[in-house]
Amino acid sequence: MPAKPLLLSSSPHLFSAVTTRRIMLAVVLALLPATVFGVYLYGSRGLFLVAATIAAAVASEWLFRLALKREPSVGDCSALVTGLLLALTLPPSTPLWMAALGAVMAIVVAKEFFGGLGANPFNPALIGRAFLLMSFPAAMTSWHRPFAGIVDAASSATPLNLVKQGAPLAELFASVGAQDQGSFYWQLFLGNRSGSLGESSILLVLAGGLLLLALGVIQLWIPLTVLGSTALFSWLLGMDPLFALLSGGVVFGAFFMATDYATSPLTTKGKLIYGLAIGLVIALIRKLGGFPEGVTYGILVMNMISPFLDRLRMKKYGYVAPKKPAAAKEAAK
Amino acid sequence: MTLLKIFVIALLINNVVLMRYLALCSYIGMTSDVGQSIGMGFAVTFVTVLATAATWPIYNLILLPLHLEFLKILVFILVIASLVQLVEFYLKKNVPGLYAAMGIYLPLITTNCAILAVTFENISNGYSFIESVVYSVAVSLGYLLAMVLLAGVRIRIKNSPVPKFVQGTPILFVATSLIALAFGGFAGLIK
Amino acid sequence: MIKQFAKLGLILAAFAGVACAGLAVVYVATKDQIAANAGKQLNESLKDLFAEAEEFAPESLESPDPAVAFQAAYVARRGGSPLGIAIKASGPSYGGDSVLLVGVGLDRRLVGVRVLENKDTPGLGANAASPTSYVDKAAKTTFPGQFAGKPISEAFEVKKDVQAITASTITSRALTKIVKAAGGAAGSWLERLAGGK
Amino acid sequence: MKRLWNIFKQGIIFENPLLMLMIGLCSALAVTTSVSNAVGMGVAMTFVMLCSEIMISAFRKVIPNSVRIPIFIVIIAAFTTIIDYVMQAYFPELSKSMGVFIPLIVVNCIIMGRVEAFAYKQKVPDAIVDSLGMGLGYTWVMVGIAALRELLGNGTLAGTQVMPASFQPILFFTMSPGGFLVFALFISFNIWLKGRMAKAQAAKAGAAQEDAA
Amino acid sequence: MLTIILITLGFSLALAFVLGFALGWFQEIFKIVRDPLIDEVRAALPGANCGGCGYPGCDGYAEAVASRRAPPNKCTAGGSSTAEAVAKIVGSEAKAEDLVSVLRCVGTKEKALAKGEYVGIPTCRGAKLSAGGVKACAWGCQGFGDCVAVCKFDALSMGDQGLPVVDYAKCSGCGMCEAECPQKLFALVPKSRVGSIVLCSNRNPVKAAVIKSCKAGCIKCEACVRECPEKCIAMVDGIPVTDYAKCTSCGKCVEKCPTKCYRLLQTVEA
Amino acid sequence: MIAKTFKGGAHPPERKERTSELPIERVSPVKQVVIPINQHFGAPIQSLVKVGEQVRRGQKIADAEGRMTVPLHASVSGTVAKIESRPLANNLEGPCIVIEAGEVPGGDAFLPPLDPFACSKEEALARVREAGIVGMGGAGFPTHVKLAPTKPIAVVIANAAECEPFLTVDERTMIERPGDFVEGLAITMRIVGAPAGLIGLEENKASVIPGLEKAIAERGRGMDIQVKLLKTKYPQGGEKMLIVALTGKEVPSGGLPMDVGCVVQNVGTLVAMTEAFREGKPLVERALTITGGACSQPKNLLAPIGTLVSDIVASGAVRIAEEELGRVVFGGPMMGVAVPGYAIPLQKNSSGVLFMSRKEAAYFAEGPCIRCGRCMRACSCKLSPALLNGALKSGNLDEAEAIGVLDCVECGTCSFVCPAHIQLVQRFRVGKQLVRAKKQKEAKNAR
Ligand SMILES: Cc1cc2nc3c(=O)[nH]c(=O)nc-3n(C[C@H](O)[C@H](O)[C@H](O)COP(=O)(O)O)c2cc1C
Ligand SMILES: Cc1cc2nc3c(=O)[nH]c(=O)nc-3n(C[C@H](O)[C@H](O)[C@H](O)COP(=O)(O)O)c2cc1C
Ligand SMILES: Cc1cc2nc3c(=O)[nH]c(=O)nc-3n(C[C@H](O)[C@H](O)[C@H](O)COP(=O)(O)O)c2cc1C
Ligand SMILES: Cc1cc2nc3c(=O)[nH]c(=O)nc-3n(C[C@H](O)[C@H](O)[C@H](O)CO)c2cc1C
Ligand code: SF4
Ligand code: SF4
Ligand code: SF4
Ligand code: SF4
Ligand code: FES
Repeated sequence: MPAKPLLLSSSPHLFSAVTTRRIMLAVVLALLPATVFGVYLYGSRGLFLVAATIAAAVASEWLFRLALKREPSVGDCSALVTGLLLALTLPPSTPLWMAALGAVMAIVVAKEFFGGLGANPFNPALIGRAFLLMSFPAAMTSWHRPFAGIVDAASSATPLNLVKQGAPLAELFASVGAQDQGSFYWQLFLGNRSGSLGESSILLVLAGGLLLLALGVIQLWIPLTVLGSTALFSWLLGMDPLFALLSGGVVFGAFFMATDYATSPLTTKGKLIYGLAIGLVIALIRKLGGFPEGVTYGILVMNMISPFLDRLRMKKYGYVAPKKPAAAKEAAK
Repeated sequence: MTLLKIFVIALLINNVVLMRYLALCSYIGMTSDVGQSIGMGFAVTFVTVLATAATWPIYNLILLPLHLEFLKILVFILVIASLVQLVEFYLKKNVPGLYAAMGIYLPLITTNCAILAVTFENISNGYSFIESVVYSVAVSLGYLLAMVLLAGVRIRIKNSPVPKFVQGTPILFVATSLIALAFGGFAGLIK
Repeated sequence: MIKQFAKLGLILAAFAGVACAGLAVVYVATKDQIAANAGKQLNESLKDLFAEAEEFAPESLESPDPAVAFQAAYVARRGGSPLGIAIKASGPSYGGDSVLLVGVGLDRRLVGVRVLENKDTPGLGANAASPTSYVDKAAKTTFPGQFAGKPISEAFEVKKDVQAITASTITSRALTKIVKAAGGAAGSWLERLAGGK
Repeated sequence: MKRLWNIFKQGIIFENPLLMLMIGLCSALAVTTSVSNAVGMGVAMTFVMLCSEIMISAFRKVIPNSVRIPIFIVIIAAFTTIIDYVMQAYFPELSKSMGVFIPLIVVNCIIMGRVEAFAYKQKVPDAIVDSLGMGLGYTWVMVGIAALRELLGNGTLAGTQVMPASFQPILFFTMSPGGFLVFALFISFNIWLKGRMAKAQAAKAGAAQEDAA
Repeated sequence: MLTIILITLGFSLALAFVLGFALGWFQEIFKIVRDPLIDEVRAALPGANCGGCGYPGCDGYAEAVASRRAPPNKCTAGGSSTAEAVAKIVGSEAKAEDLVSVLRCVGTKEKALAKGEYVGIPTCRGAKLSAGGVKACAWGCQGFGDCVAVCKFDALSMGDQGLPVVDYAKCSGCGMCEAECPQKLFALVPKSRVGSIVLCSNRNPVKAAVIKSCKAGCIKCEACVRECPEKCIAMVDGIPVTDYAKCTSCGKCVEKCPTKCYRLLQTVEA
Repeated sequence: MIAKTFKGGAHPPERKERTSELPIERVSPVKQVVIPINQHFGAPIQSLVKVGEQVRRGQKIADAEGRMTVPLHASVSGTVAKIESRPLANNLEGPCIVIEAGEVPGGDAFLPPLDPFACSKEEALARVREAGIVGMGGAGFPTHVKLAPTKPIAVVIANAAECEPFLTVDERTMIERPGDFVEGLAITMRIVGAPAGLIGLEENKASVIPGLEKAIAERGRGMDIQVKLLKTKYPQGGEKMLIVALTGKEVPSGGLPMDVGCVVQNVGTLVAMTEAFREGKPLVERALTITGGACSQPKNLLAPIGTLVSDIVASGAVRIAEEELGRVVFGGPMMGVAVPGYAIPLQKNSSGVLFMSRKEAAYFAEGPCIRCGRCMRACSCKLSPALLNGALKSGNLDEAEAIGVLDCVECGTCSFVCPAHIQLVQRFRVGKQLVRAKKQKEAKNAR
């Protein structure tokens, strides 16, 4: 007879190798190219920013759960992802204490208050970002030119800002060191522009996104619809669709933030509508709103709708339409 | 254009509940279920429009010419309270179907501060009659919207291990805080 | 039955009557004070702009810019002769309409600009109304302060001849636009004044 | 005397309208961006509540049950109008920053609730004490919330700078999301407090029982 | 000044008079008709909304009783006193006994052996369904406290022995625990009953099998059956059952039971 | 041939390579069998024998009246030693007839052979019942009931998918006895009057096709029987998935395969049918796979029903590394039942026994649902496990029913893919029980 008591549990008795922690680490891996590029553009400051948000996010989650005598959850690495994502969406010059405050807000208020991993209705990193944007608008809207170092006075508008201010084309091109339309797009694609720490290189962000797709961490639906509908509605509202995709954080948001499991709809139909609507809100805010960039709010606004989109389930196997009471009555007759 | 502007501002940018902190009691109380919040929302919309239609003429055609504007508060609240009563009585007797759907919300509406606030603001903003009606529709739809959104978040909260110390009303306000934060995106949508 | 309803009505009426009568008293007692309060801020600002003026006569002016509305205009007079004109103008800014009081002297220069109302973001656009937020730290000039002494004929282009509030280009432009509109209208008024004389 | 003190105490803690009964929330959030607003609102509320409770308690015998609600409304509305005009006249700044919330006192659930549940059934002195207790209870919570919001969001308290100059105000707290968040924390603090008190009371009762045995 | 006051008075008096009149009038026209009986019955119910009556909450039951669709004694939580009160209101006879719930298992953590290392969801029903239970005894208490979770009267708690403990002072006999327990371990027993009861539900007739699984359970020695002077104990489906009509609470069976799983009801309640 | 499939599913590691080449071996004669009396899905039956009585192999030892009953037969000759309650493969206890093997005069007590294509339909159905045949691939549903459908049947499907990892008996049976298998299908088609027969097997078993084609030609009696390839994907062998993959039709919720004109039969069941007619042999033994990481010498075996697994181990037919043993599972790893020991008898529907090593059996604590949606995509019934889980956790039975908890076939795919290791299936099993109880109560109240 067996040496130790046998395990008794429900079927199935096999489990897939994909675990929560592995998924989160895959996201970190996919973010690495963009992160490294950010550090390359903005120097050690970028590194400190990442360190500050990650440390604050992880520490606050650990302490919060310790204080509440809840099982520690730092091991699942989701706080790591939130911290890293927050850093990558901040202006590189954000003071470290501010960034850390945003991370605490993200983890404690947006995530742990609602019950921790998976229970949060709003994207924690974006709540952190929106909180900072509301609290410290000046610091959160001052951008820096790559390689210039973070000097107080040397702020420079991002391409989106310039467009929002109606700057002439030449100035727009000059801001990324391009001469003509083609090289302007190319520079934007490569990432030689001012902007948030991790969003500038579309190339590297895309590479990370494709990795997530290949690993099966995310599905194509959300990124595809977000990008497609941002381009479409930008065009309908009279903006340059290609510029709309290459500027700001749309690609970054579409692959890494709109796809956040906890806050996006579970079902495929839901995901399609979710992505389309995010694109619409982004285009509207960019065109009409007070901010040059709409990704944060596009996603946060749709986070609120996501519980409703969960209802758009597939028809279950063998679905039989419920008999209407009237029909049932007649049948009874 | 200006009517649209009034509408969008009242609906999204200066949402009654989220940005102006009005009608909170029923907002917190009536959102445990999506259907319930929609019912309450439409009931409020209906009464608000009626209240606007009644108070605007009373103020501009009676109180103002008689120099009785200081009776505004008293008269408005009385008019709204009676209106709600009348609507309730009327529905019960003549449209029982609608009453069954909406009736339970009516008593709660008398003390809904958003309705009274709308009637005051119609006056203080100097709106014309049409503008007042549009404004009242927008405000109450804004209320409906906020209710439905919170009801949605509550679907998630219901199945989540919310820490004990924020369970109940606190987490609803935290959720409201985050909804309001997301609504921050609409700021400046219309300039 | 009817009698009973009448009784209810009478009791309610009694309470209402007493209450309303009381209200009337309070209303009358506070009316003047309230009216006085309303014009206070404007009066103070007007006095601030034209310290020597003895009276401010209302004047009606047309705004040259459809986005900017003139709420009122006052001719500052001393001893019957005009010192200049002050225009209360409103226009859309970042967080809603802003209201400025723009004073123009007979020398066709801005006497000064006062922010009466501004709903922009505190710490950003709202710095336009803050007396301690400087666009030029060295010279300690505030955003509205920089306009004092500028000729109304200037181009008023933000970031060239007008210094913007940090990270608030929208506010800066919106306010400047109001100033420019007021300046324009004041210019034509001055011409009419000169022509009329 | 003890009885009156007990009534008073109820409003301040045990039946605190904002924290325990959770009614009249709107004004509590809207005007708590600064301590001075909170005090102003607290005073206005207390005034209306005090006067209305006195009136209704005094006349409770002559108010017929079937028209009591309209009469309450008339009385409350009258006092609300009075405080509105008085503030407009003598505290114009305060009045402006509280906007529509002064007239809205008339629908504030707290007042209607107290009038209906308490004043209509009790004697005048009790009603006075009740309204003062409730008013104070309302005010201290408002001031508490406002202090936190003003301190974090503006670095000031009642208008005077108290934070060091290097402190960067966190504007979030002056805006509506911040208001909701601070209020949420206040309630949760209070629920915790309530639990503690209930436990203490139970322990006391238990001890008493054991003593008796 | 005076004119304003006069106009005010005129206006307000007119308005108030009309309103007061109208209100009284309306109330008369649209009188709400609702069976006052419902409220009366509702007031007599305990208001725990436990569902023990089989209706959606106390309100639902009150309505059913008032419309004579339900008997007055369905509220198990309220017990006989409530049943009487309700019966008085609707004017019919009530017959209800106050019940309490008794756990028929003494398989504590140490006594009842574990079958293996159960690692599924921690509910009794889950363990039963997926692993046939966590204990070597197929009939015993699983100890995850499904019953504790459904008790609306705070009468159940999970004891440190791994068995639920009934607080007989609080138990209302609503039967929620009885319905919930997947092992059907609770017996609803009239409060007034005296006599003996076996606190084991193991129906395996093989002595060796019982001994191997639980050190506290009934080993089918039938000592109780043999020793009872009144001959009121019989083995039914593998466990001894007392005939309360005959039982005198002499305690012989309790004395002779080798595993001490036969008890007198009084001592269970103590 | 294009492999067909259904929507959803997952790819657990197959692990079939260790036994797929091993021929089915007969276990050496056992000393004792413990035959559970109730091995079928349906009403209980009663023992026909007494302790001490001598019984012959194939002799009926338990039966009862009733449509949903199936008789039981002695699987060895010998003496009835005990009739008592014993732990069973479903983790419950139940009555068993214990037979001490020994020489009994007369030898096997089989039925006379019967020509399934010549006899009447009633005779054929009676034979299926008399032979004690129940479904050998699933719940043990009485086969004679399944073969008397109340609706016209268009196609009989031989379920040769064997989608459960580890198990290889069906594959071996098709390799070793293709003729008996194909004839069983033909018999079934004859009994239900179906014009067509399909053999559905997963791509990983494509190598058996030539053998099957040959058998169809030889023993298919010219009937329309085709072999269809299916994608290798769990749970391809679930009958609902099999039907939609092969016919494109979905069995309506709450309905049966016959509602879409199908009858589905497991490979083992079909072979047992052929034996029952051709040899008159009742269902007294079955083939199964014994394998797993803690099983150092896995086998495909043929054993009498009621053989204790511990006796098979003791006989040395398979070898177990006790110190590594973490979990013993009756059935496959996805739907099987974990048992606390292995002194447990084989039943008619025991298709395998797994001795999983501690490493294979590694258990993960439930984490919070991260809403990754993997379960939604994997669910073979297109349900929404994540939402169901939420509803059941918060006790919302109405919502759970609306989402379709009663339609869950408990295939376990969702639990397998869940990165948070949530015990989805177990919760659904509990939920189904609760929802059914609630519906019953409501129906009672309504009356
Ligand atoms: C997901 C995401 C959301 C963002 N949301 C905002 C926003 O709401 N407002 C904003 O000003 N910048 C936001 N940013 C930063 C901007 O995208 C960007 O740095 C800046 O606004 C303009 O960039 P560009 O002109 O170089 O494209 C966001 C970045 C990311 C990655
Ligand atoms: C929370 C927030 C508040 C803002 N408030 C104002 C404002 O009051 N006035 C304004 O002109 N711009 C405001 N902005 C817009 C940004 O500051 C925007 O980037 C700016 O107008 C771009 O101009 P710049 O070239 O001066 O940076 C705000 C942005 C944010 C995120
Ligand atoms: C998820 C699931 C997987 C199944 N897999 C198989 C299988 O691989 N092979 C098989 O014969 N039966 C399998 N079954 C059982 C079949 O659904 C069906 O009951 C059986 O094929 C019917 O044949 P039988 O009555 O001859 O056993 C499975 C059932 C379920 C619910
Ligand atoms: C594909 C993917 C995207 C994610 N995106 C975010 C994100 O945008 N913001 C965030 O805070 N966490 C993100 N996370 C981490 C994690 O899901 C998050 O902490 C949960 O929202 C917490 O419940 C992501 C995780 C994955 C797997
Ligand atoms: S112990 Fe059982 S019967 Fe007694 S009150 Fe609790 S649930 Fe009801
Ligand atoms: S008595 Fe029943 S429900 Fe309660 S813990 Fe034991 S097995 Fe579970
Ligand atoms: S066990 Fe049920 S819910 Fe899970 S995948 Fe299978 S059918 Fe779907
Ligand atoms: S697979 Fe698990 S974690 Fe993912 S959604 Fe389903 S239940 Fe949640
Ligand atoms: S709704 Fe209660 S005070 Fe506003």
